[in-house]
Amino acid sequence: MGKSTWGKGMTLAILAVFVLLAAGPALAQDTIKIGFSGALTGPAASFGVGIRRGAEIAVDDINAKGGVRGKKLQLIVRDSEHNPVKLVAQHRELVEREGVVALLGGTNSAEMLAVAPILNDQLKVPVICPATDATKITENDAWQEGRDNYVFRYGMFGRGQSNFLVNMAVQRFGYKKAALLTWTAGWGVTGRGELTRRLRELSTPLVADETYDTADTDISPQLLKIKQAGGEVILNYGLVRENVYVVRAKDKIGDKTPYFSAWGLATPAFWRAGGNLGEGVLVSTTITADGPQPPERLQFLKKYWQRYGPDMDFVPGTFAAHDIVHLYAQVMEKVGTDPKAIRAALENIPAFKGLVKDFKRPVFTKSRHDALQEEDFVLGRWTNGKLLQVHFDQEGPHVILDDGAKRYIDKKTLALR
Amino acid sequence: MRFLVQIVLSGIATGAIYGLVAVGYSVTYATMRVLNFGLGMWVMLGAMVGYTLHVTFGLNVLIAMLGMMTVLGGLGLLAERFTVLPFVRAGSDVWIMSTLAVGLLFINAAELLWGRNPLAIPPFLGKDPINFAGIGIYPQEILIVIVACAVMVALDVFYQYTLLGKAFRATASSTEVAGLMGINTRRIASLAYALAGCLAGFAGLLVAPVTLAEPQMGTILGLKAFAIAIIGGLEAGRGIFVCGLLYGVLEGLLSGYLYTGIRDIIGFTLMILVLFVRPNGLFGRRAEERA
Amino acid sequence: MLSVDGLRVRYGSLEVVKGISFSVREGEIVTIIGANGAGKSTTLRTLAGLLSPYQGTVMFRDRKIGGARPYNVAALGLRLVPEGRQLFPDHTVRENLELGAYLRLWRGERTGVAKDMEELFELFPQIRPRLDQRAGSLSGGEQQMVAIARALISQPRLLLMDEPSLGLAPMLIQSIFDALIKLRSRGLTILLVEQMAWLGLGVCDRGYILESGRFALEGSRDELLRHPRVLEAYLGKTPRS
Amino acid sequence: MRHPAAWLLPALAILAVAGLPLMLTGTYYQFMLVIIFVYVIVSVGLNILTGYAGQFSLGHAGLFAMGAYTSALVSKNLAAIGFLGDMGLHIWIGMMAGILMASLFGAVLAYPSLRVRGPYLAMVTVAFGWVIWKILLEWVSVTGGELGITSIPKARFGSFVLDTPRFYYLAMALALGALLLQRNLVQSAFGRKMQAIKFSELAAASVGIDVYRSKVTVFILSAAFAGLGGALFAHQQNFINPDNFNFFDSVFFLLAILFGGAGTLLGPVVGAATLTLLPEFLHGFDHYRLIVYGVLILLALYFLPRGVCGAVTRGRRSVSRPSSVKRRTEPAATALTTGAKHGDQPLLEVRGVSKAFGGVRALDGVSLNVFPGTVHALIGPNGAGKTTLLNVISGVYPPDSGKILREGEPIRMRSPDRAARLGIARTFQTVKLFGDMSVLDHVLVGFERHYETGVGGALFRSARAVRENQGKVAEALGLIEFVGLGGLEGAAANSLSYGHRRLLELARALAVRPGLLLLDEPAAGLIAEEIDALDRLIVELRGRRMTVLLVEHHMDLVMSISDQVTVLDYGVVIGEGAPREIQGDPRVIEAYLGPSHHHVVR
Repeated sequence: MGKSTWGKGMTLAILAVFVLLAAGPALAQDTIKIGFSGALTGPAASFGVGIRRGAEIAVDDINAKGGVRGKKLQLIVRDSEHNPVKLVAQHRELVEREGVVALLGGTNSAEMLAVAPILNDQLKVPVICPATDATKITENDAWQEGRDNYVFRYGMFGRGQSNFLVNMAVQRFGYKKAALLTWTAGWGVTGRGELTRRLRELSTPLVADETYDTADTDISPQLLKIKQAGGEVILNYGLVRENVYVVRAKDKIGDKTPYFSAWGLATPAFWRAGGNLGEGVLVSTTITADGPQPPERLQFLKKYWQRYGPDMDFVPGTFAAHDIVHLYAQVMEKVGTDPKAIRAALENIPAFKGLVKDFKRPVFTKSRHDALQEEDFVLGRWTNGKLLQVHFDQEGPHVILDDGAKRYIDKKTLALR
Repeated sequence: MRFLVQIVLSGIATGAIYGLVAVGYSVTYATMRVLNFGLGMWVMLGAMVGYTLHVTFGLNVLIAMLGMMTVLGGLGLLAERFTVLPFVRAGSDVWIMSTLAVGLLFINAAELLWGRNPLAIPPFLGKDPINFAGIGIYPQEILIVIVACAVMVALDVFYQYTLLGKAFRATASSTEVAGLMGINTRRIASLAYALAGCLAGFAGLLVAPVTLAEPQMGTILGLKAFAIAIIGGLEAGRGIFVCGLLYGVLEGLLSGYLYTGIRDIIGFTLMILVLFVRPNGLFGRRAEERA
Repeated sequence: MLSVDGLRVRYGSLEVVKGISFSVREGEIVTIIGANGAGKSTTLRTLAGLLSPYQGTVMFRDRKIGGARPYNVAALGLRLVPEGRQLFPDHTVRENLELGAYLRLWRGERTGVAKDMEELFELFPQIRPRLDQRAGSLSGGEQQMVAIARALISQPRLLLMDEPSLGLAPMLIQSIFDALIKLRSRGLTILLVEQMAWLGLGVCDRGYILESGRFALEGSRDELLRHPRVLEAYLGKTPRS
Repeated sequence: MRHPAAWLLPALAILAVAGLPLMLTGTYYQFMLVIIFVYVIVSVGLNILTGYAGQFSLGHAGLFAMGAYTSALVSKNLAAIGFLGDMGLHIWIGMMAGILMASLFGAVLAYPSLRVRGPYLAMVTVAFGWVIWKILLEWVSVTGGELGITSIPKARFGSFVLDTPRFYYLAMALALGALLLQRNLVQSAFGRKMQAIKFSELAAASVGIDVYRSKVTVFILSAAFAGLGGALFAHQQNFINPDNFNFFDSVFFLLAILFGGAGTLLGPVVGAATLTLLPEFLHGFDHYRLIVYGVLILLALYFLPRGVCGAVTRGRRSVSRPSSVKRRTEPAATALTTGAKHGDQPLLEVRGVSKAFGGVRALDGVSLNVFPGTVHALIGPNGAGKTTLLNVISGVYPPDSGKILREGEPIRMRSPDRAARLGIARTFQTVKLFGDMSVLDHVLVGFERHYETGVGGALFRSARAVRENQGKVAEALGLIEFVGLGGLEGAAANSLSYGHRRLLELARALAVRPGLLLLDEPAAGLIAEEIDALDRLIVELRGRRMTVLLVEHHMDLVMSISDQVTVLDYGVVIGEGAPREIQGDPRVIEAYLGPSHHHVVR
């Protein structure tokens, strides 16, 4: 009897502690707060964690140099659990309770589609997305109606990425018959639509349109169907785990069809899990961290390794988050911390030197909320554990190895010559 | 034809794992009318602990397997004692929630201990696929099927020919009468729970070289295995394993000939229909409230 | 050997055994008779550890066993042949016997068990040809024999038997009780619970009549067999007019 | 008389909740509170199903999704074609459609689910939820797949748009409404019926409850609440995608009511609020969130087995309030008027009935006649087949062969509830009562076949239903008085003494207003005084021309009250006649005492 009363009391006490924690007043506003809500747990966690780390490094850099207008920056992070409703709630909380003046976008396109109208109509705080790529996130209702659009992006966007992938495969590599292999979850679905559209625009026949599911551990049936249909190139939209299954199934059935993937595979996690089965996979991305790099990037990488160890989970997002924080700092230094002013100023930045790209043009304009465009994207090739940028010359596509050797890519198998 | 053979072979490999995990459900249900609803997470934990022992510590795979099963068995005994027994004693069925809660703990613990990215465990036999007549299969997949069948046979031998196995079946038949025989039924219940955990972990480590090891790997696998255990009829071990194989092949055929997205829709609808026609599963028996 | 003092047993708020005291001495057969619902089975189930007493003490070979778990009680050498046989229906007859000898086999007495099994086949010759059949497929009488054999093979100090005649045809009842008499002659101590009074009393040394959870009468076999109260306990007093 | 504070407290709570938006600036808290309201509505539905009717569902997220998607799609498409858009009616039509669609799927889910029990039921519901979720993901052309449906119209009346603060009040009103409907339902005849089913389906059927149909009805009701919650959710979020409708959301709903207190009126509120707000409080512990969840679930299950509300209101549970009804002085006038006509034709004829269980012949060609207005006893040694015969007569088991006739008409008894509707009521050898339901509720459940108002009347507490309920309460109090439980009507059945439980079971059977009353060992476990009272009660019933078939071992009782005695042994009738004849019958004596001892002892 005593035991159960005690336990009941304890359970209720724990609850009460949580209530008190929540009711505690928000900290006084002696810092400038930037918010980020995204998946920090669950299957998409590596994206959120990568963004968080990139932003943390940038915040500390800026604070070490005295902050913005004499105030320190502070990053407030929430775990959206890959759930749009949670993300929307957390955006409200970040803005209204924490008083953040700028935001980094989430990790899931659906989340950002859900929150975009709320940011535009109610919260009116700018957000810049480093990761989510559905085209409509930035080209939302407000954008279409010409109202103030608070949603920006500093990463891949669906239309651009698909155009880039298809152009590469069809125009630069010269494949005639394409096959799609996409993930049935959100990102894969939009990618599938965009890729189909671009193939149609280029009048390239789509001979197979296969999908895979989160629970598919063996993708050989799909690959066999593609092979039977005579696909010369496979275009993929998906994430690491499923793609390890894809390259493994390719190995299993001895399939050598060239494999082009969207930026879900632009992360070392792919090589760690897939090993050298990933050799030769081509990935579209905004940035590769391997191979010869400019000094600013190397500096950033060093800081990252010191702080978080050698594994970088989501390279493009981590770099982008770093740039976004600097972008905000630059803007706020100029116009202060009013979110509306920040938003307006973002559309009028003449130039910006980021790690991902050195912008010599306005980063955003009123009609263009995607900082990076098709021509800014790069193709990477997984080469012995490194994602090396693919360059082109008269002889064709090639990569430059660490020792400076130039190796050309065989278009039939994507092997190095 | 090549296509068909390929997907059937792949289906059998997947199905063997489903079957192995599903049998874990029946081990506890048959002895004490309890299901470990978080069993999928035990699969994951088996893969993770196996990764540490085999890859990180570089132990031989058999030793790693034994070590992992010792760890999971111990956890199983603890979990039974603290999260199942109190509720079973109280005669309530909230163990559905408590076993699920333990599963949640495992996911979180795994994320903290092993990170969130998929971990690769090298195949036990060799990583090059075997090719014949254009059909490919990994040695690991063959190993999975053979070992899963072997485990089923071993389990059968245990149940049929060992004294302890007979005591398990006796406890399943009637805890009360088994107690009258001097069988420590309390201990049997704990052992059954631990055995189920071991089986799940074993399946996890066995399958990890093919599926990768990561904190979420058990969620869907556990649910599907549960579905299979139900279709098979919770108490019929062999029936469940056969169901697992069939379900694996069915999945392969569905994604091969229709498309992947529709696989679970058809599979689970079929399961509802099976239960509609046979409320206690394909191989189960009826039970009624007595007047 | 067994002494029960002031035993009370409840199911929830229903008190079924309302304070009974009795004892069983080494080598004797004691019978408890009484109509259905009098509390006979409840008493035996409590002794075997299947139920916990609400009050009272149970001593078996100088150890307190009230409230002990059934497997601990069984380990002390007290064996219950439950009402309605309760074999393991999906096990073979041989397996049922092995499970009866579970503790002995666990201790490694494989040869001893095999020898005792042979002896049991002499007592119940009907069992031998059925050894590899499912126990559930046996007839009621055969099942009862297996149930008794399953208890005997554990070499019990005290055998508790719950209504061995239940649901059996008169011919079979006869052979079961013949076996009991043989067992008594071998010096086995038995506590027998039986609804059929004349049958139960016929084999005992002493008997008790249980009525609504209390002993209405006790005495030697001959006293009880002649007592008019026995009939009344079953068929009631003469109705009022 | 209720204390004024009983009204004051809820009123204050409602006022406080209504005032919250005025105190809290910004939309965050309102947003969270609306989500809580939505979850309260869904949890109320699940509480009715799980807490009150005892049926587990791990697929409620699927029903929730049906409401959300249907409402979103219907209102969006109506808006696109401009139908009724000016008035904003398209949204309300959408919401109605959502509720209907969810109810429809509730029925679709109910039929296969209710054929199975325990883990099988859990699995069917899991599979259902999973299939719905998968369809949402895969049917991209309709549902938008994982990217979901955007720009779902906002709720409005004409140009009066229900924006955040206004929508708050709409959601609050609907949540309160749901709670009110829940209370109405639980306190109605239908509510008592479903709770009875939860505790014992057999006993519920024995008073004429069609268990299967009732369960389907409850499932549909529960689904309707989930549909309403879903529709509301869609119009609050203006965006939906499958992420909020998967297996873990189903677990969430179940957890909410288990934590809050399944089968308590406020459990859904406490559970939904706690579980929705909890993660908001855990920002510092993001990395340990599942561990915190897991530990909390375990602690709650271990220390609060009846949930928070169950722990607070422990032992204070009386669904009907007898005090609000005037007590009738005339005992049991209506309930006991079903006296039989006098006559030579038997009321019940059993003709050559046989029944075997796996090779054992429990009944072997049994025939007997029960004449109206008599007490007929059925005796025999243990295992003779008495209870089996009672079970055959009351429709629990169908006979293998033979016939049962009532007033000369052969009756086909497929189920116990059908027997009850034919006027055959019974009690059970091991008392089967409905857990902690009150004495009064037990008797009210017994009136099952005499209620005229249905679920609709129950939900909305129609005047007719209220009047009918009052009438039944009065009648029930009379019956309670009659069996001698007067003054105990508010007590929980599981707090009664054993003897009182037997009497309560009898009162419940009498509430059926049976033509034939089957009593299975009514005296078992009773003390002498209680047996005397039972004796007088049965005599009184006979005096009122009730026909009783009695299985009993207590021979003093049998011999003193029976008009006729039938003796069964090994499933065969071995004797029949007046008590005095039976006592002297040597075959009967041998059946009881065994073969004469001279055969046995050498």
